Amino acid sequence: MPVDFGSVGPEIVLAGTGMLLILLSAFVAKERQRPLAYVGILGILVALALSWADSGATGTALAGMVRLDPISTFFRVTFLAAALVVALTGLDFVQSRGVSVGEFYALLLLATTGAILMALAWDIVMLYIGLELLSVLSYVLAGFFREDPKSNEAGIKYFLNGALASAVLLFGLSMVYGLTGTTSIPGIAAGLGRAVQGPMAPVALLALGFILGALAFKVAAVPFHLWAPDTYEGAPTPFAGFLAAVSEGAGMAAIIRIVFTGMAPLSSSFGVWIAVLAALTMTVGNVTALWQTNFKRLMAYSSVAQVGYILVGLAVVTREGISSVLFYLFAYLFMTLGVFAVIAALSVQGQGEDIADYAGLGQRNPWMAGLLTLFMASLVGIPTTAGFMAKLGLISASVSGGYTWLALFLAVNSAISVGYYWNVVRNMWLRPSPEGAVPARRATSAAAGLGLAVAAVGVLVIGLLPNTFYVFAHWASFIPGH
Amino acid sequence: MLSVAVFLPLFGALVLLFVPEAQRRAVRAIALVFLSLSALAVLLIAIGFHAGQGLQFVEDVPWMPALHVNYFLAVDGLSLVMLGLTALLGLIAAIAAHGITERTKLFFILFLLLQTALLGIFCAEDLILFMFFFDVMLIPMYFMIGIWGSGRREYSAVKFLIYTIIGSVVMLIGILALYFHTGQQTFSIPELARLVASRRLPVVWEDWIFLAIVAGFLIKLGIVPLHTWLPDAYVDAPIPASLILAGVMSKVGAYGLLRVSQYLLPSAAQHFAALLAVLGVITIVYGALAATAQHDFKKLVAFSSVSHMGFVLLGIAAGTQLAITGAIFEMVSHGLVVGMLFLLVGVIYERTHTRELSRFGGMYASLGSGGGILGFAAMANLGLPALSGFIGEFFVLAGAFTVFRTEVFWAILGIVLIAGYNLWMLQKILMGPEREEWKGLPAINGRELVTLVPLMALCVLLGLFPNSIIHVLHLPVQQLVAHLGGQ
Amino acid sequence: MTGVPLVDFLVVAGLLFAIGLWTALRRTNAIMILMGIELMLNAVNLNLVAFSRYMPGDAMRGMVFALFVLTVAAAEAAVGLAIIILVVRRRGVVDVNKVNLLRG
Amino acid sequence: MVGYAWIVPALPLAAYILHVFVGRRLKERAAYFGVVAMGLASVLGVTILVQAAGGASAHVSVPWLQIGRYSVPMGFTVDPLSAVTMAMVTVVSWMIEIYSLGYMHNDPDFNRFFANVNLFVAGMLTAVIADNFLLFFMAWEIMGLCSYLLICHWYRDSSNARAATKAFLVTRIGDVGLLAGIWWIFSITHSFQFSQLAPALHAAALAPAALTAIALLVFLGPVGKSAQIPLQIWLPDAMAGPTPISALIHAATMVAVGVYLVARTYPIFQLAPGALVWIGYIGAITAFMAASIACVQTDIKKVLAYSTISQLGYMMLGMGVAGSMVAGMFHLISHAFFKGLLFLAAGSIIHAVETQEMHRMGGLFRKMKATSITFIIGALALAGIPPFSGYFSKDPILSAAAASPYPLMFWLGVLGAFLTAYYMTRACLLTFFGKPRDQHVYEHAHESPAVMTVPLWVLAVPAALLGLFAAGAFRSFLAPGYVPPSGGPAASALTLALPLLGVLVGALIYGGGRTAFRVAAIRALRPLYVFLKQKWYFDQLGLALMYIALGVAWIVAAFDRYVVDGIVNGLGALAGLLGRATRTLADGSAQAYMLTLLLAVAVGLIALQLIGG
Repeated sequence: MPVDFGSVGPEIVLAGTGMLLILLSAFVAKERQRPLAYVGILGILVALALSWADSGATGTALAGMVRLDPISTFFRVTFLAAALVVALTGLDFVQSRGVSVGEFYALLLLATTGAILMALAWDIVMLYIGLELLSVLSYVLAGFFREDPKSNEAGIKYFLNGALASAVLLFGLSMVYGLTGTTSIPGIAAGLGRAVQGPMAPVALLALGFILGALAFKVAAVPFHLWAPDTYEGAPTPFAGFLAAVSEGAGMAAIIRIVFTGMAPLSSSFGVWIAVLAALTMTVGNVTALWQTNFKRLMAYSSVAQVGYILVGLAVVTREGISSVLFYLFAYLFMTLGVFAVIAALSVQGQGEDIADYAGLGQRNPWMAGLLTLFMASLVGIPTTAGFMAKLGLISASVSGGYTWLALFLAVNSAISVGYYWNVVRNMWLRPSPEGAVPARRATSAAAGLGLAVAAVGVLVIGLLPNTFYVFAHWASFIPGH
Repeated sequence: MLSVAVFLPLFGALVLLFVPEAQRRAVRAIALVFLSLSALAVLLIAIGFHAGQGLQFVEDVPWMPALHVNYFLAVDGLSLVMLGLTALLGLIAAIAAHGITERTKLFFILFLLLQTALLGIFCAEDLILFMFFFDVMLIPMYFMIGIWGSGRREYSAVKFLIYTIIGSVVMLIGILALYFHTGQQTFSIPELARLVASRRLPVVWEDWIFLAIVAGFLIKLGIVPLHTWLPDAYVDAPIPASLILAGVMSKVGAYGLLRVSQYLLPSAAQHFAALLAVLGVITIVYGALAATAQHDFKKLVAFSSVSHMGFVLLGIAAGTQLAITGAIFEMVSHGLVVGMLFLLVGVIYERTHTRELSRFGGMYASLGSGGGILGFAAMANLGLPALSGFIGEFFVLAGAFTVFRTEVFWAILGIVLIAGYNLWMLQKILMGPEREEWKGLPAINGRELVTLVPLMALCVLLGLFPNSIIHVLHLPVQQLVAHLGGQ
Repeated sequence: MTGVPLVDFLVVAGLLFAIGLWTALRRTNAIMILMGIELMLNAVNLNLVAFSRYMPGDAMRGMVFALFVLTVAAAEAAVGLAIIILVVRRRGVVDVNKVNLLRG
Repeated sequence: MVGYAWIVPALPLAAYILHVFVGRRLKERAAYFGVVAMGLASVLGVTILVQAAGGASAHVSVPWLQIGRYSVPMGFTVDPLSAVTMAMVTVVSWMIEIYSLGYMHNDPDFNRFFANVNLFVAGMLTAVIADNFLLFFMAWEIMGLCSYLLICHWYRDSSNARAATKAFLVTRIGDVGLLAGIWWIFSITHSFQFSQLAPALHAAALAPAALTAIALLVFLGPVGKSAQIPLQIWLPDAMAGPTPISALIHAATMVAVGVYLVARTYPIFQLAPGALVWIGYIGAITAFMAASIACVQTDIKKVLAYSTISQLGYMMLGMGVAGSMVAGMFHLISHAFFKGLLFLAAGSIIHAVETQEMHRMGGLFRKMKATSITFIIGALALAGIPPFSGYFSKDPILSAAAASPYPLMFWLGVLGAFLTAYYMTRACLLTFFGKPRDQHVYEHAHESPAVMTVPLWVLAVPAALLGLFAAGAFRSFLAPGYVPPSGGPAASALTLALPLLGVLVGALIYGGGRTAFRVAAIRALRPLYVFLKQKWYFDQLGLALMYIALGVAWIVAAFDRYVVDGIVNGLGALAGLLGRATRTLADGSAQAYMLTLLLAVAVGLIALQLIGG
């Protein structure tokens, strides 16, 4: 069997750049590693270009371990775009903390590779490898600031929970293998199709439960979400953004791959459970966020809530549902990374990460405050922003798919979410600056400025001219087996 | 032409971004110029408008073809009237924003944004575009209340925001359900209206969809028991924002009822007509009673506004040509009257720094012609004939009489109460012995008169020659009534 | 070997998984938790290998999967141990429940 | 000329506009324009009356509003009813405006006064010639507004302000009844045109109860405006306004427009005989009750106010029982002249002595001959002593009541007539005769200037002579072929005798300083006296109702604040509480997170096995 490496070119470039960076950072002094970040960014750009050029390709590669199809292409592009924004906006932050930029970017690129592999996987072994690549590097990234006790704590908590979830996932996967005798996802689908007819159907459901639980952990759905706030708060800010945009997306991709495609014969079972999960997740995420004082922790709960919204699209189990999920993920990446970019940029300028520290920002730094307001409006789902169009898609899918009650849940939750998103906005514009607030410094580095601009333009363009993106998401939402 | 009118203010806002904050006069002047230009565009549209035709000035281009959403703007008589009101009150509110001396630039940027959203709502003929504008207006209003407001401004602002968002998301669900259940892959209001005749929707669905859509509009309209955001927002907002809130934004709810729920879901509208009528009457009486018990001038005006919106709802629910025409007239008239009242609240507050009614007294002489204008406004508010408010209420109730007789009799109780609190307010503020502390207050000045006199003049003109706007309403109302299957 | 039925393997694997789980949830020492999780992974491996042995058809897949799990678990354990050591060094505790700066 | 009748209201309206826009600059001179305008209007009004008497009539209507298939035209109509009333209104108003030039001279708000008066007259004239309900109602409310504005002309006095508010509110209650009536009629006839209503209603063949309800709703308007029981309570308080206003609005014109409305819509009432009975009773009770209260009033304007209410009651009684509006209308016209005269004369007295308390007057005849004589002429007319006009206008009403099947109405009427004569005698004696009771006031008194006395004389002429010369002509003009019902000679004798008796009793009690007797009488009749002094406790009733309304308002406001708002805030707090609970899940312990994760998996597995399979 010839092994086709051509179709995984982007991943090779990405992983290669990552490894190169590790190598280079061993030879370059920490203070002078900024250029290494540009190398990393270049690597991402090349990967992005390659995957764009390759976007029409369909077929399996790597001996049937990965499959290129619209949806995996979509995820690949999405993750690369997210990684790009993280890389651009995180640079100043990472550098300012006196750690090895090269190592950070190396890990970032490799973790992205893992995420992409999860989306591409056409075999559960590859899925597992991608997942572990992403996870293990994420544990390191979470604890990357070795001198920072919060970062340590984020690392250890994420690690312990993540390892446990991996074990649970593997247990479920082993059962699937036992039931079907194969590790290939289409093979599993076929095998399960036979198994659910026979006496082993309960075992299939058992496997579904394990796998869904473990992936729910990855996307931080309630009640599997508890690691998220601690990790987001403790982890380096750019990585927290990465968690929200890429890691969760990878979880969603894995759900679509293994649950929606591989376990498609059980689709009558999981829709309603995902719906319950969605309702629980958005509600708990939102109400808990109401009490947060740390901005990053708030964003963690926000991402929990957003995952709840996204799960609405999955619960519908229709192509419209998947399409709306993809659109949402794409839109979400810009808004959430935008927020983290602002947090990072301000943090570099010496501002604290508590919401109270944002008081009076509207007068100290109106541009930053304006951008943050835009992202917040998008997270709430107010028109002209991507968030509105994304929510429109979800509601549309759930209404057309017969989940109107879930849409109503979403409505109530949107209103609750105003409570905390707008708390930040209120602090920025309605409150005076606290004593000793950091004075305005408008200038940011070119990289951070570019990253912020990408996020803001993304939010606005998707919000105002969403058609292309809808078409893109719809095209990508075709999944085999549905 | 329509897009020009709608987006001129937004363009102004973009221009303002690059004007330095310190140039307060320039900021204000630029804002006024753009608002005037937009008003001029509306005027040109009005001149070019033919009362005998349906939708005019149509701009219909695909916007999100994948979702069958179009950028579809057009005006009919109803839109035109609302556009006129919006343009006028926008201009007046901007003049009245003279007192905004802090963060002026931000204020006018938000104000212009708001104006674009409001103008957009009234000529959007695509449901998603409508929702788009409907939600966009929240943000500037939030900031206007939150930053330049008074009292519990933060609470009021966020309450306003949360209330309206929940309403609008529920409405969005309703609109999407409508879309999917018609199965025609269009959000265009005229298209959907054409489908109404074939009655494709299952009845149960239509009812639920109707309720979802109406909920959002009733919140906006401030109908009891969904009104509680309204007094807080009206009272704590700065005067120009209160003016827009009460004068234009609350009309969005009524406009939505006419344009969307009643028009596209006529059989559900008939199912729930009695419910809406009862809600309308409750609102009239409840609002009037609550207004009677207020000690705060602005709060009184706020509850009065609630009460008047009850008439609008009653008229819309009745669904007869007379009642609906009356309701629309009442919307316009209330916009003018409540505008005057909020401006006068501002005039008095600026001089006395209080809104406590019990602290006023004998101010007729000290306000110059302001006292007379307040009297005029109160009389207009209580529906004195020959002023515009009368025509609206009269035809709402005359038209509703055939349909909802009992409700009309209850509404009549409201009319008495409305007279009661208005007179009581006049008595408290203008009459009685002159208080020592208010002696020598500056009389009403030219800038304030510039804002008030056009409203007064229009109030009289519309009261004497109501046909001037009713003749353009003829066709849209007739279409609506025909949909509803009524007279 | 052939005398042992598949179900015996599965029972043993299930017991291993349960023991690992118990360890991970009951012991507060981070290292012990890590070991518990490793036990769970071993249970999985046992499963995979047993299935692979008893399955008709493409028998090697399970074995290969188990190999991957072994490798990856080793990497994971290494990273985990590094993180744990870092924490122990900075905080002086190995009890995970005492590492709770972040909460709420 | 009849086709140009719209000019008549337009003239005072023009004067009003002049006052509003340039009044401040012209100072008191602006009022002359109004007086001239009113003079022209009077000439025009009388000319139109003369032409109408010659058989001319006009109906002009222009399209005004089109809503769907309903068209609402606006127009005016000149027929005997409107011609007569218009002539009366113009002349009385003109006289009162002239008089006011003197009376209001040097008032700081002179211009506002004249502006409002002119607007009022314009409104009144519009109402009179209106050919449809809508225009009529608009004018009717404008009148109400002017009444309000003029009652609180001296707004710095809180009691004036309260009186104005009360007047507006109480009449408003009647107005909404009228509105409901208009809507009801419109819902059947699809028209506001007076001329079309009755035929259309007749054609609709409604149930009698519905017709009665409609007619009574319409009648509720006049009950408020014309101060019929139980809405009469505002009119005495309305005396807070300047006295010319009391004469013009609260005696001669506006309060009578309620009666005029009944006359205008009489065909509707004729369709609903049940309603006419109601009208008759309400009129009779009002006539008697107000007369009884007037007997104990000491304020000269209050006496006149109650007498106005009482006379309005007679007009309504006439509407109710006479089978035609002509009796009531004639009383309206004659009342306008003599009551206008009485108020103006009273004003002249007040102007002179600066008090309204009759107990501080006395002996003024010697000092104010013209005022006194004209006042007495008015009083005689009011008391119904022949040959003064009041007799001729009141007699047909009472004899119709006697002829009706409701004797109570007649008895209330004649007893009221007796009381009327009594209290007017009392008023005249207390004011003009006897010894001056307050020497200071007496010395200060003087006759008013000619600008005030001339109008008195002008009004005294019709007050005295109208009945004698015009009664028959009036009847044949307004209701040709109408034969008034006769109550028989006994009734006629009573109507003639009781007023005379009233004069006699009044003279006995108040003539020649019999103070001791008076005090004794009051002591003997103490409960009755208190009852009358308290105005039959109607004010208290009204106040109680107002407090109930305010209480309900307060409850609603509190409900809104604590319950409705409370629920909303409570929901918010609930979300917060929920969040507080869910956040305790994240207690910081990694192991607890792991446990939660596994428990969730376990729950999911069990649920999947139980339900999902």
